[in-house]
Amino acid sequence: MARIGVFICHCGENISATVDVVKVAEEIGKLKGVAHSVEYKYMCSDPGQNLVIEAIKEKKLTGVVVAACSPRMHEPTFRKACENAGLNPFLCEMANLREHCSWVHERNDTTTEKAIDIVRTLVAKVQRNAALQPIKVPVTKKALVIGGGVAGIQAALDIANCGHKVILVERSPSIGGHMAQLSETFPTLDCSQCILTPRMVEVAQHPNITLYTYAEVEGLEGFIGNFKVKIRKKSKSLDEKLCTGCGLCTTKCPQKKIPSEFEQGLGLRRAIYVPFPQAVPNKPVIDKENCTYYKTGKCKVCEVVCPTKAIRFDQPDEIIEESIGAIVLATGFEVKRSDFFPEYGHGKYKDVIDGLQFERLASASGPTQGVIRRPSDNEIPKRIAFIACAGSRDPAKGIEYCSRICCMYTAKHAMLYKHKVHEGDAYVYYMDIRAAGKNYEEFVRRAIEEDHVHYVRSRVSTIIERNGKYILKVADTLLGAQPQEVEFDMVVLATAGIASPGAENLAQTLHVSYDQHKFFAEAHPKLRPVETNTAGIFLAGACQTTRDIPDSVSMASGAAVKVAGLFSQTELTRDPLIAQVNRLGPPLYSTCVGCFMCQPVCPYQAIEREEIKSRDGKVIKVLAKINEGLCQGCGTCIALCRSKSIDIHGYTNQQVYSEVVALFNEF
Amino acid sequence: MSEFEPKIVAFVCNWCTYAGADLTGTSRIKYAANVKIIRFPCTGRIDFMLLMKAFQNGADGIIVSGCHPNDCHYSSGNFHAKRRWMAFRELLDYMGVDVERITFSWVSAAEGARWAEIVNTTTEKLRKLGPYTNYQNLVKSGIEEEL
Amino acid sequence: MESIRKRAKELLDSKQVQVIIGYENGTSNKVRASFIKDSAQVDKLIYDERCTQNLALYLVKHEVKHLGKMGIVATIPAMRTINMLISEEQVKPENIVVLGIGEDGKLLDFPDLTVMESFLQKANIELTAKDKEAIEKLKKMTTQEKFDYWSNALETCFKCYACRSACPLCYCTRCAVECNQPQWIPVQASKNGNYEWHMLRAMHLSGRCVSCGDCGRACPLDIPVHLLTMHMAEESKRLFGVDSGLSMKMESVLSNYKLDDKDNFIL
Amino acid sequence: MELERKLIKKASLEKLYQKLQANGNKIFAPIIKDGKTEFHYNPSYAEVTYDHIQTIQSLKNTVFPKIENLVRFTTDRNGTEVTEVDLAKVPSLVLWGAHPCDAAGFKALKSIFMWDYKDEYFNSRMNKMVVIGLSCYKCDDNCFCTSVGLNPGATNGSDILLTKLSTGDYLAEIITEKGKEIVNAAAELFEAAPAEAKEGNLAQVKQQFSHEKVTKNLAGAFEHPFWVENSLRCIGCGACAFVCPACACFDIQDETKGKTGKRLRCWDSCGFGLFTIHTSGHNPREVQSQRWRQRIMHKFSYMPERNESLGCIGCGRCSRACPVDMNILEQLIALEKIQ
Repeated sequence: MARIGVFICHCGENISATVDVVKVAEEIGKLKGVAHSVEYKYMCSDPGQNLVIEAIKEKKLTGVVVAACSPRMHEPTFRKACENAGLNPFLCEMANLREHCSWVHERNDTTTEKAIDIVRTLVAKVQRNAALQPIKVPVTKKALVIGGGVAGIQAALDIANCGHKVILVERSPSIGGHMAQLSETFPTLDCSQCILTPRMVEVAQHPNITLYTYAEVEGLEGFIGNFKVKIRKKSKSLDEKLCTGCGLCTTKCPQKKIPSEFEQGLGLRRAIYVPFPQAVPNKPVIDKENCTYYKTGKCKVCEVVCPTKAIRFDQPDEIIEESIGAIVLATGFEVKRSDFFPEYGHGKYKDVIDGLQFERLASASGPTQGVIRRPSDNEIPKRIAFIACAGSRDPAKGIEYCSRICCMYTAKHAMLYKHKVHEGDAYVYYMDIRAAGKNYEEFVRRAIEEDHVHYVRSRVSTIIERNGKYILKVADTLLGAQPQEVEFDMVVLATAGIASPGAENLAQTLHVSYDQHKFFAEAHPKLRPVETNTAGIFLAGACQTTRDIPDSVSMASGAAVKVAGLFSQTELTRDPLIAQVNRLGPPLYSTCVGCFMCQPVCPYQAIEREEIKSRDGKVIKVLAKINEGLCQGCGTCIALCRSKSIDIHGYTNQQVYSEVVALFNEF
Repeated sequence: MSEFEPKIVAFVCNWCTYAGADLTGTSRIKYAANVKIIRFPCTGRIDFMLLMKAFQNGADGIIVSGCHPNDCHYSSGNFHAKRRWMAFRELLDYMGVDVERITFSWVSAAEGARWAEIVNTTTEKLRKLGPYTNYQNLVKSGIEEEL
Repeated sequence: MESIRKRAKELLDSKQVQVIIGYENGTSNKVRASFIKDSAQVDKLIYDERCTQNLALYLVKHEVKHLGKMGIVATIPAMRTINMLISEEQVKPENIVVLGIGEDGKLLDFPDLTVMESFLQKANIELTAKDKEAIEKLKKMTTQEKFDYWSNALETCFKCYACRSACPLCYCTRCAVECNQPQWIPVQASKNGNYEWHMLRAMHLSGRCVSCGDCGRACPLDIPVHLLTMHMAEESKRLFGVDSGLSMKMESVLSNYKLDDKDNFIL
Repeated sequence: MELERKLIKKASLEKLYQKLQANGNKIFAPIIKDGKTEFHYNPSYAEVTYDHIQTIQSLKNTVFPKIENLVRFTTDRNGTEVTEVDLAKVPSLVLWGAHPCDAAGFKALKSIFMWDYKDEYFNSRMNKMVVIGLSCYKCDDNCFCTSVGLNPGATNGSDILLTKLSTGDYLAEIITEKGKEIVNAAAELFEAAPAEAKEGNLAQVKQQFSHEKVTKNLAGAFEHPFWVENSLRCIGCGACAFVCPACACFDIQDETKGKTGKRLRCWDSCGFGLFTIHTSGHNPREVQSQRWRQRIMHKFSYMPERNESLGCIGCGRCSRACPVDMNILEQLIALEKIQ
């Protein structure tokens, strides 16, 4: 007969104030199979754990139920304690008396009765628990980094420098991300490209890094340590081995008027193009949507001018499959465009631009060579307004959160403007100034005090265009002033940062969870910020929420350490709570009839076929078999199996059935 | 006569509703003590016959709850569960089982208050419906001649 | 009838099949399954309106399967069953030849099973008016009336499992009802045990049942158990848009899902 | 006891029925419900019918119920306590209008349940039951009682056998002491025996085979190809066994709920694939032909040898119930001729 030990925790007074723990211990002690039933002030404390350990040894317990807080909190603690006492950790269950009982009910008999019911259910279950051994799986020591912005670059370099192979996948033709578009960076005002491009080159040259640009992740199978990823390398219409990057084609292409993505639409590019001069790799791609040849079947100018004959119009997309052990997601963010704001002209006012566009105007390599000019008439604006929190912190716009980076880059923009247009007037309309970072507050003060940027606490309600000027309706809320109209030559919106388009799709492909704003969800907001709920997939940078460069880089290094830590082991140990198809002796071999209706149910492709063969090699029967490396233990196949031939450790049919019965019946 | 207190069992998934119910606790939101939770890894794991076992053993009502669509920890368990419940609920209704006694819901780990609300409304509904005597009578009528 | 015999003879003589599963005259003006292994015996084969048994049942029977390749006289429900059995990997298509029987009772020419598939796509697979009416009548009842109807109708069931044995899709070696660890279904043939057993059977056939009606016909006590599985077949059409057994690659209704499956009851 | 003959008028039959009912007996009699004739407990006399050839179900559940609670028990940490059921509570039962074959079926059951081990559950029910038989005046082509040593007016197994006469009144043959007690207690309803012989009022069931010959043939037929050939269409359900008056296979299982439980004896069938399966997975009767052979062998070879009774009373129920026309008569005729 079972010898179950039941340990009821007071949790200080968290449980005992509402539940009569003495009575629970007494009633549970009367159940069949219970050899020991006690209560104690703090079961999770050292003396509490020792109670469990001592009882296991003295009373030769065959199972343990700790009735305390949620198993999501302390199940590992008590399983470890059991293991220390020589009891298989999987013979320990927790009954949730705190979150599910004492904290949600009043002190009365009903609550105590419910507590008894809960504990009894777990006592019934634990009697049917089996001693399980952890599963060991090998680790493929190669990482995949998705996204080649500064976070992806940092993560890839850090992992590669630890001696591991890295595959870096970037969707656009060049790595660099948004940081490559920036002019100067806060709070030091050093040139963004000057600090980034050496890192980009390092990535390209690193012996441990394989770079796939113009590529996307299409599919993912497997599990931590053992992923199989499918990457689509889009056709660049170019033999990259032959191309020398001379750039001749990009100057001869007759399609000249395509808005450049890199210039945020403020500059133009050709149909065959390199996004920007420092691009890595510095080789062109053909934009098939705008290429005359792809549209009409005629042209081929690039092919004609190419000195190395590297153009390949019929080049297909390439599908690359790679085995990897861990993934870092660094897909970054996007910003809302000005067309998102009807009150600010719906994107129709040419001189109402977003922050990223201003970066390009301020950039020495930008469309205006760093001179601030109005897009409408190329005039230098004499009066410029910056509107912070454009969209951010605005529930009405569906973006409740603070985008975190706008206060700082708006101060930077205003300063850059003042440095370039000394006689100009810069106004910043803000709600609050959030400058919480090293040297950040000082930076903002400098803008106000040294560069004389006018900071006005106000929400700009509308912008109206009048005779080439922009009239802002504002009210200085600090002065309590009446709304007034102020005239400007140009307006820069610090638009909200949002999740990268495609983030949702990618999350679904990778089985990673995401929040309501489609930012990837971290496993724990405080303690596991760089992990996802999917083991082996980590987060870096603004794909988790918008963040600035130093934060993105730190997070990337954090994720890299997680990957390196994983790769420091040759084998992973996994919980054995997985499914199993029964096996019997001949002639049945299993009650499984091999209908394989369970196969499409499995999200992890863990259900395989096993052929039972006779001595002469003839296949007698084909049975389902669970790959224990792939199974994650959801149990959907178990509920589906008609002949009840599959079962799952930890939640066996016997266990859950006995729980249901025990909930309503004493034993 | 004191008010009838229904016995309700909740079959919930570990990742969303169980965690959601934990949050109800940490938020100290009070709810009816009629519901007792049984934890499953995923709603996909919940065998339809378990619902009948609950009724057979004396449940007056049942709550089945898991992650919202697209939020399943195992990505698709709740979609499979949903189909299963769609079909099973039709069968139950066709065979005369009172489907009003089964509450199906999606409650995420962040919806502690919603869990309390679901428990309370289900309990209130079952108080009105009364004990599930139909099924209990079915269970009792067994052997023709009890000696 | 003659065309069936002729085709059967061809198949046996050319050794394309080792056995023909068809119908023959039985006792008391009944017809029954016939297993012809010798072409000299083909004259035993008959076909008329009494021939309703779904012979696909025998494709998964151990002793029949081991005779070799099988030719089978198949009515429309039997053809659908064959597709289901192929989809569920219980029958290998290369091991069978189908002698299809159309609605008019005439032999259909199926050079291969894909032709049978396309025939089924267009075939009439509606329930009979009688079954439809019976289901509609039940659906209109109140919950209490439905409960009373089924618990009383099933009370007499003595669990002989003729319904299960007659069903070609109940091919499990060990049925869930025989699983006693845990005992999912009460052993006793009591009201409760019977009610839950038939519920289990209907659920296990939902999305799979081809509405041949053999379970109901097999019941020695005339319990209309086919109205349970047929209802589930109708529901899987209504809820998920799937008619079972129309192709050899059926995606099982309960092991697949669509993101836009519409329920109206989940809170 | 010497057989006694009396007459009971049609009208008196009803009075006898009511008297038996009034005396606290449970009565099990055939009625027509939903178009089917079956035996039911305590119907009103007006409902009772005498016109059927055969009911679908046999009458064996009167003495061998489809579920018999053998013991009750409680089990907790202090151990298990068993409570025997009170067999004294078995009610007195009158089986009204059983055909001679059905009455003979109880003899076959008795030869099993009272063979090496005396089954008290069966015995208590048998002892509390009186069988008032009714000769058959109709039959169908599934009936073969005359081939298994019975006939439509056989008295074997009945306590009183009634035979409808041309006048519409009934000849009552009093066969046992139990029968005599009933007659004595209602002497006013019985009259002197009529002159009319019962033979002219019985159905004509042609003898179609010799069961002795079948039994003899079976002794050497275990490996005969007959079994495989003739059972290919058998689907392995339990319909034949469950409607059979002489099939006695059962399965004992415990049903528990919390601390309490019941040990139940439920009908089982040798036709089921899992009937003989071992824990190891080994199944001595792996295929259906072996199970079909067992069914015939048990009834026509093993039982005559061990139990000195045939396991078949020729009622034809199995043939009527079989969904795939496994007609036992047809097979027995063939078995009489096999080499």
